[in-house]
Amino acid sequence: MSLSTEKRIQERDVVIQTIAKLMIPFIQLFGLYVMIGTEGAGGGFQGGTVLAASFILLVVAFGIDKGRMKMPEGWNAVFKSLGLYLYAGVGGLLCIIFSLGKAEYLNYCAIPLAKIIGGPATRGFWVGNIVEVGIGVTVMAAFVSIFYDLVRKEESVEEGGAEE
Amino acid sequence: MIEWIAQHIVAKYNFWIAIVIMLTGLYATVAKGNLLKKLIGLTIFQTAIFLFYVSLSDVGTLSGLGLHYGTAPIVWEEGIHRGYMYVNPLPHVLMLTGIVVSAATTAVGLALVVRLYEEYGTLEEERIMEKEMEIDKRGT
Amino acid sequence: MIIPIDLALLFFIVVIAIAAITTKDLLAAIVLLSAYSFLMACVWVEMNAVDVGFTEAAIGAGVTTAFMIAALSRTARWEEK
Amino acid sequence: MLPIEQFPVLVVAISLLSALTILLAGWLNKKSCFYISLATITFQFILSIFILRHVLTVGTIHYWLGGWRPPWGIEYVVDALNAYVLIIILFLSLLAAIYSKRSVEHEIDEKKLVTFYTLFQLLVTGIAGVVVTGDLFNMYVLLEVCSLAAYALIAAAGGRALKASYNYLVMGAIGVCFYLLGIGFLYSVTGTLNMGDMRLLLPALYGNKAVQVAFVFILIGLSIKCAIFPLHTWQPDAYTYAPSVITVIISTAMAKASIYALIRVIFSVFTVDFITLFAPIADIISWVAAIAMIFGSILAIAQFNLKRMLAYSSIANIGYIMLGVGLSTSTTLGLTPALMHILNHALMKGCLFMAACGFIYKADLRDIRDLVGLARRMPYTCFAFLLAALSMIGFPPSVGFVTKLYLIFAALDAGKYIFIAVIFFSTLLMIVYFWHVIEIMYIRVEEKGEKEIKVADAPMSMVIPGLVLAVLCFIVGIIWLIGTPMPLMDAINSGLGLGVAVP
Repeated sequence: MSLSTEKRIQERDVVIQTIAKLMIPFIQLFGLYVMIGTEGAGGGFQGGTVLAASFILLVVAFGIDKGRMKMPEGWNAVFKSLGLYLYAGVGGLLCIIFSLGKAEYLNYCAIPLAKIIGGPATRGFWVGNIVEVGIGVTVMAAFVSIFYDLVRKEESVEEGGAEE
Repeated sequence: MIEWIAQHIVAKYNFWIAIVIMLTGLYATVAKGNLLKKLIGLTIFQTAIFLFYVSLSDVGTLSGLGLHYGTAPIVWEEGIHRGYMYVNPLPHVLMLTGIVVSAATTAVGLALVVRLYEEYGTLEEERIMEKEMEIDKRGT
Repeated sequence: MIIPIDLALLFFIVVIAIAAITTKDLLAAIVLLSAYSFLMACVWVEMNAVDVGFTEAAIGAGVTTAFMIAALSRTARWEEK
Repeated sequence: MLPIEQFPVLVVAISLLSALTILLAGWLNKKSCFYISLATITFQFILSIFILRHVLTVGTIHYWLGGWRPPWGIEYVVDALNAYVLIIILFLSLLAAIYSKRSVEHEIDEKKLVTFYTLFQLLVTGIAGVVVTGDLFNMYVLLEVCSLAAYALIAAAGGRALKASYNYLVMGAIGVCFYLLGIGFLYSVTGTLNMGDMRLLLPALYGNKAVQVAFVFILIGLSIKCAIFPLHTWQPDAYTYAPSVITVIISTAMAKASIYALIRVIFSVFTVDFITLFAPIADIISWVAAIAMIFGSILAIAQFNLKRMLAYSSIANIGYIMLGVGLSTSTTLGLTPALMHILNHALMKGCLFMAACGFIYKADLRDIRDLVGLARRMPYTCFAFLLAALSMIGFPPSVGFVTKLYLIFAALDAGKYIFIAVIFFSTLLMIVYFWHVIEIMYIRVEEKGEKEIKVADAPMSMVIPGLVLAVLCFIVGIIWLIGTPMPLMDAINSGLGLGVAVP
């Protein structure tokens, strides 16, 4: 039952471990595809969740200690912050700064990134994807940290509300 | 009478079922004594509201041959030329946010449930109240 | 939307929702909740709300269930009374 | 677009960024959390002053996120009502942030400090967001952001707070779900979520059953959030067991933001016409408010725990605000008394809770009966408590007096004399329970003898915010009586179509 009793799980669940090993890369690839593979806006939330689900599968199959090795808890805070910086900082505030206070928050057209990189001139194509990555990383880190907090045996810290 | 039933109940069965599920969830949230069960009820309640919203977006027309429903809200050129009707995507987008909010609420609730169990050693609301009363008596 | 499939799925959803709140075994209740979320995701895909469907499958059926089982592993499995 | 028109979104976006900056900076240095939070809230407060000035001199700010025009995109609208409430909640948040320095060090485990300030900043983000947004669904999301932060913060105190927080979570989640359901009904008939747009589209549909049901759902959902009388059950426990600074902020800023949401939905999305002609709810609100005023005061008398007494007193005071809302349709004063009490109650209750938590901080005094002779030991905190309590009772020229005066004017104007009696009776009950505390603190003498009296007040960072609020209780009262803010009130009333007597 308990997830931290790693030994028991390792003895029992060869099938689950093998299948998890096979599945995790594909789940992560799918998450990335949902996040940035499509040209339109949206997908950050779902992609982030799918990525988080892959980590949770890792923890369920191999135990919490292996999970911590792959993604230490300290990183979660960094990922959350950096993701949100990408979302609100680059995607939002830069719009205002680039256009010298003329364009609105989240108005990606104001960032001339498409011209610099040379992508298609569709509305905010490149910036949109960067922002999606930001949202996805934040959601992933938030979900993984909530899961770690729930699994952890020592005193837990309330998390949540980090989603926007 | 039959017409009224056909128009208000059969044609809108999605909404009726959504309301049945909603009330099931609300009942569990209010009446169950177990803290985890309350959260399960809350999740059911919220999901039923999302079903209500998605049902709203599912537009269709009643033609001579029966009901014609819209396709998924993916716009492609051929589809536009052939006049496909697509379902309203706005409630879908709203519900994406709703689902994330609901998951976050459940997560905070679960963290509280775990802490409460560590504190009182039980998940039953009545037991917790009894223990709180005991603490109060000892305190004064 | 295909009405027979829709009706069948919704019928199962109602049954599962009622089962989830009546069972005394909390682990069973959580697994039933997961099934409920998954069937709900199926209903939404069948109603052409593809994105909502697979978000619900990932969050409702996947992550929330994992959270609940993680919480259950640190608390009591059986409901009293 | 003028640079100042970017401010409504900056109030929210910078706060959100700051919350995550705290998370990152706290990793390196735990002490920095407090200073980042304080700096951000100060900045937000300065922005809100500019917003108010702009709204008063130029006019309503409409802000389209991402450049999408209103029926499609999210719109942030700041008119006189928003600007007024925004400045109140940010001022109270600022004082609470100053207050948090020492009290958090005292109450919260050092390991949790970073998380605590992150969630604190998210709470402020949510509250500010609820106030500036002009979109019904966005309001739902932001209500949830601030509620989730509040649940976690209340639970941070541990012990009894956990159960209080859990009850709040269940009640709050049900309330917000009702609100969401109500928006769903409105969306199904109008096809829009923008408040301004909906205000234009709804009048033709007022007779529609779905609209009326939606109104009831939204009203009940938000009433749970505001802790209006029969739906207040989560509130006393949550206020009593939360950490000090959280009690201060949720009893002032967050409660006011919820009431703002209620007023906004009743008068701005639906209009006065709707609630007078199609859903005659004004009288019901007034009567429920009257019951809340008396019920809250009577229960407050029965309490021994000081914070719990103040929590029940809050229920009575929410009753005052709702009485103002209920009377507003039938008087020429409009919403003025309710709006006044939003500010006044925030000042008084903030000060009282700061003082009460100061007693707990210094001497772990929770019970009223233990406060004997405290005025000699903690003179400044007790003085702040005294001023705020006098103001609550309605000592002229304090803010409590002004509220009661205007409510009586409104009741006279509306011809509903019974509410005057209710106001007097509730004032009488208030005198009973506040005088009880003041008497114990100032007049009763300790039995042990008066030899060992040492002045040992709470730290300055906890005393000064309380004293500032206590002094403001009287200064603002005088300002109200002079009538300086009346143009603002008139602007709000005319914006909502109130202030003209409706027969």
